[in-house]
Amino acid sequence: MQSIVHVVLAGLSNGMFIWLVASGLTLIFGVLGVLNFAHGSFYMLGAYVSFSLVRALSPHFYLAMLFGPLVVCLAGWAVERWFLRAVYRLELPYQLLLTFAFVLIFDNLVKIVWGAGALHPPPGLGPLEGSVEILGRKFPIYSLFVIAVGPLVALALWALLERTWIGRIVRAAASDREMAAALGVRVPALFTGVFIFGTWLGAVGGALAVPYVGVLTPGMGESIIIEAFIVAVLGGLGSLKGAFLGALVIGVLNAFGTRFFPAFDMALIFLLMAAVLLVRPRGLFGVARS
Amino acid sequence: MSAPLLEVRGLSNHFGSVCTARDLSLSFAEGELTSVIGPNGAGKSTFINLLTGHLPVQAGQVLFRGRDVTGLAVHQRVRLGMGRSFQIANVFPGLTVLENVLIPALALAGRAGRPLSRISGEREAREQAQGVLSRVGLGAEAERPASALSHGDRRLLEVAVALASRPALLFLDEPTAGMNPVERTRLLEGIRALSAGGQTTFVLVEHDMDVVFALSARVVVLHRGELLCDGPPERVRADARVREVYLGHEVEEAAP
Amino acid sequence: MSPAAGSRRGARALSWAAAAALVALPLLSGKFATYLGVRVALLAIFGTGYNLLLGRTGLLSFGHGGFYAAGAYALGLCSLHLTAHPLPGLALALAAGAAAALVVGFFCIRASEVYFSMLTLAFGMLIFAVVWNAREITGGDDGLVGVMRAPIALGPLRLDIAGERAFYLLAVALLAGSLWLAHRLRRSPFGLTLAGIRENPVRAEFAGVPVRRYRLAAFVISGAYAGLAGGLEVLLESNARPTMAHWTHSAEPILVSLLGGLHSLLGPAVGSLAFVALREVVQRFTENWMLAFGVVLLVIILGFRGGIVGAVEAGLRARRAGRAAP
Amino acid sequence: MARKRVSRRRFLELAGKGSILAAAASMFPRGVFAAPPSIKGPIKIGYGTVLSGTLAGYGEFHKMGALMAQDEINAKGGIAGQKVELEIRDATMKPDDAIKTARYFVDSWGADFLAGIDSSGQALALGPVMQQLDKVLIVTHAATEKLTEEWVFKKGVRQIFRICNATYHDGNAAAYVAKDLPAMRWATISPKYEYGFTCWKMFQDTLGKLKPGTTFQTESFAPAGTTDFRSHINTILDARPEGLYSTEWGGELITFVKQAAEAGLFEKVKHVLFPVGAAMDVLEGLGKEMPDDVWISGRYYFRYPDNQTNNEWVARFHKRWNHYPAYVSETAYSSLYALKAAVEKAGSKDTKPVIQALEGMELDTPAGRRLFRKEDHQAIYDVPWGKTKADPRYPIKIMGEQKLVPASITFARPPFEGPGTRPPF
Repeated sequence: MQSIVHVVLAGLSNGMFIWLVASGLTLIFGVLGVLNFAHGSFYMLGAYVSFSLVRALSPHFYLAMLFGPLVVCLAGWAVERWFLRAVYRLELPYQLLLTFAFVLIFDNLVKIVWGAGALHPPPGLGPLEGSVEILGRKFPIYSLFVIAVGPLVALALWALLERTWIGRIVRAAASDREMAAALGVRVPALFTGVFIFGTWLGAVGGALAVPYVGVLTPGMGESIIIEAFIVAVLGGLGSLKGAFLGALVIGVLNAFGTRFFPAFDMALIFLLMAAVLLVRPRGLFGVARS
Repeated sequence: MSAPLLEVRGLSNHFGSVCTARDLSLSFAEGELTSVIGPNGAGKSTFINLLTGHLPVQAGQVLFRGRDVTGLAVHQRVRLGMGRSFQIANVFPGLTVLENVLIPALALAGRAGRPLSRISGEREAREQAQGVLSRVGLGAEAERPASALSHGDRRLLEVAVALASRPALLFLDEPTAGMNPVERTRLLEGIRALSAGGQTTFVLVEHDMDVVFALSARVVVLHRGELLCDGPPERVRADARVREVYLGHEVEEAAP
Repeated sequence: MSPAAGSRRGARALSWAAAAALVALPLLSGKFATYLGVRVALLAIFGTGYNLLLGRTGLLSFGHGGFYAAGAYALGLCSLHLTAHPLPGLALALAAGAAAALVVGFFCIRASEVYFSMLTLAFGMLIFAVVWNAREITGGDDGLVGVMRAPIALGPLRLDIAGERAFYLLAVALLAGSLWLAHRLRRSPFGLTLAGIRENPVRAEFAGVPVRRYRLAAFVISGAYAGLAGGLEVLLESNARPTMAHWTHSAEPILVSLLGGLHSLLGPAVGSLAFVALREVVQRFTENWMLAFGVVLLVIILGFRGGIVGAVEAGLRARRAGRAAP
Repeated sequence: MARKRVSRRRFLELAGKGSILAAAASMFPRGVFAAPPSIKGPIKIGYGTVLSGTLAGYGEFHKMGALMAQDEINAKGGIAGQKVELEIRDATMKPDDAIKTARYFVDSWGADFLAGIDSSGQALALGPVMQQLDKVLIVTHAATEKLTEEWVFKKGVRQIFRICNATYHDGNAAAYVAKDLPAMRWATISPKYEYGFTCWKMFQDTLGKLKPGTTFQTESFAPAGTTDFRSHINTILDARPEGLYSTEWGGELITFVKQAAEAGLFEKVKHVLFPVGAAMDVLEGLGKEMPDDVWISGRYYFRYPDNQTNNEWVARFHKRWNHYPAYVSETAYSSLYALKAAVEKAGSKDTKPVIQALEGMELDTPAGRRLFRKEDHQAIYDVPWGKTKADPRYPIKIMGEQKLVPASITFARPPFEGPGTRPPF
């Protein structure tokens, strides 16, 4: 029982990270129709910038987590405004290649700015430091915090998209950009905004990952972007509900796999994705895009 | 009497809670130019999609020349002699006009899978393709890319692509939509001629009543997935329910 | 003979001469250039086959590293356990690539667009995981090491390919064969039908083409090319490794296809040359080759959408038009 | 002039005797060697290491050591009077990139010698390539025993030497430490690749023989790139072992230790062994978060041996780079000096005589005296094990109680097959 609970908790906290990254990815795909490889780079940048701010703003680490991702939004703005906009009309491979080019560029820039070596955040998380005992075994408070943040972000996103006029405009532009433009929505600006918001979500994931993973390396975004891709596809591209569910499933399944079926752990998420797509070719909540 | 060209038995289909086809049973006889009409949302396109295999049939049966084709894939039906065009011009935009027509011609001849022979050596298919293009009046455009054609020519090309499969039965989904009067006349004349030629039986889905009543030997009216009326144009024109449901709708639509 | 035909013939002779010079260049400029030449040739074979799928059929696969690895391990295992003769090994590599593609394709081909890409990614990574974990057979992450380059013996004829130059010539010959086959495929009814599927799969289906079967055929052919390239790489580097199946490796043929030009026969080959040469040159000047490479990619995507071949063709066309105008 | 002649005569005299001191003397030469006629031009050394991706930090540490050696050697007259030219190139962690790098160095740049190489897969892939290129490669990081056992010893690839210690240290020597600990039930969290599997197997084999009755109950292998070890930690906590052995390394070890501390692993499992825990990136990365009383070791530990050579080197290193040397810094640094000693002993930079000079050569290095074993070209030298403790003089945890398990009793011996070739001897 103790073991199961802790496996689930570990899976949940890990799943919430994937969710934070996948949410931005999904939002950007859902509205802009672009699969953004560089999203993992925003995660990485979020981690690095926040790391630097943690030092500067010590001991108020939470301020760093607040402002760090905002700085990264500048990078998101530049990518969308000056580059991505040019390839909206192109086929998928071009979009992937363009964003892949940014993966190379950002990885290398991080190496130049912060050094090639791994960076390690200093301890010091204020009230979130330390562990609590759950069923006789310690569990870090910070992981509990992450488990709480995930659903909050999901709820906030849902409210934003379903309950506000901005959300309505975004949804309208997502389903038919010509129609939205005809109705007077400034679609390019809207797209830039959505892309920046998606960037912000990814960067928040990175900022939150700093104390969780404990190591920052150039290239740290590359493994999580694949997981986020899988989650987004599993849930049905463009579906935030699907991404949330997918992240939970992947997180928990991975934890169980490591614990109970270690032989498959490298293949587990791919097996799951393949199985889901074979049964439901457009993911759990996917809809056909015209 | 021989079996009808196409026979539909008890065809039903649902999209969620919306019924798009309800227990439809009817048949199409060889050589009889039929139009399928109905107000928007009547299920005309769904009907064609079901018959041609573009959508899977949920209940009912489709028989082509007496053979059950309900479970067959699209390309298999095409090989048997069922063809179609789409509501929105649906060609191979990046290929030349001739190549557009060559693809069905080669598929028909069973030569599309030949990996090492040259296209330029496929005499028969090329001749057939050229012939089809001339028949629809695109013979001079053969080497132009399809994407460079005018809208009307692209619709003609789509008909040509469909004809190149030598269909015994050809569904045309609003073939004249978006055409200018000249193009429209040309197309309709073509259809009339081909229909009279007897090789192809046409089933038109149309919006334009002039077209329907000028061309058709028979008119089928659908409404909310149900068969409302079926008969010669004069009878359909006189049918009270059709007037009420269908033409009433038209009038409504036309009103500002 | 018309003057136009004469100039066309002249142009053709010129391009053959240029190709011959290009092939000879590495041989004349030292061992390392020859070695890089082999790598370009292998990547070009991989890419040329791949582009039959991406450029011609319009399918973006992220799993071709898996078929490359299948070919590599097939040759490696054959060489270590059955016979070191390269011909059965290469035949087996080709067959293994095709067979793996057939199995994977059977499952993936019904998915569309991004979902197809992600399914192939998943299957490629499954192959990666299997190779990584089947340590007894594959050597795990250490890879399959110690494959030797035995001479090709055909009856009394013995072709020694242990030397760089000999192997380079073999690789170039196989590349030429691969290009020739791709060329024939492209101008055949089969190739036209594939292009039709790329342009409009629904219309193709209604033109009487069994789209899935054709897509699968293209998938298998490109898998065979990948297998052949993988087998050749084992002969070149004398080892096979699981990372061959990793998605980062699957991305390479996409890269070279886009770099060189998606819609031309020579695109992937030219892209391979550019890819290898570019990285080599950049790396001599800076450790930050990733940054430089990323910037070059951006320039190509934003500036030369048709890839290098497309840009050259456009340039030639403009010149010809300029000459014709006055 | 006189001084030069003396040192040269001394060199020849010592070399003639085949004395071990020749190498030692040449390590910090007092004079400038006149170039023997057979050695022309600069001595070009190509160094391949990982400079991109998540492990690029290792490459930086390699670089620091190699550059320092180059500068020091050149400041003191070079190798046999010839200047050392060093080129460092990104060989990544992939075998094909390592091969390309090696070929570039030899066939294009004109390297006389090669050094570096981080991953086992790369080292193994280079076996036949080095034979073909016929240049000496000194491996400074890759630890797989197969390199020296299979390629060098069994298949006769004489061109490859390894200056760092191998999996023997991580597996066998760890068992010697473990045998004296009051723990009978062991478990592991280790990397899910050959390195992790091999070390754990060596550890089990050796400890099982040293201390019959020891059980190895649980293993949880983490794939490369793991950032969340919590499920692995749960696996271990469920099994309640007395001892934990882990060959996690680099950033993953740091992540693992942090997450294990959060989960209270170090309170539940008293005896923990990290064979590569004394790596500088780990010590610096964890700082005070490294728990106390954990047994750590590595391929070099900056406070061992406590002699003038090492202490001065560490001081110079710290002064120049503001870091304590990582083990790859030391192996990189010493690899250049090994080449220097070999070239000067051989009187040539040709591959054959240099191989002959290196075989059986002893060399004083910051890590202590190394012996390049003749049969398999593995450097034999001792690296201590120690229990972590805090020290006010350092921002990092250092070894408190130390324990030396000599390489001579833990390294497998040629012919590597049959009885008496694997410890315990």
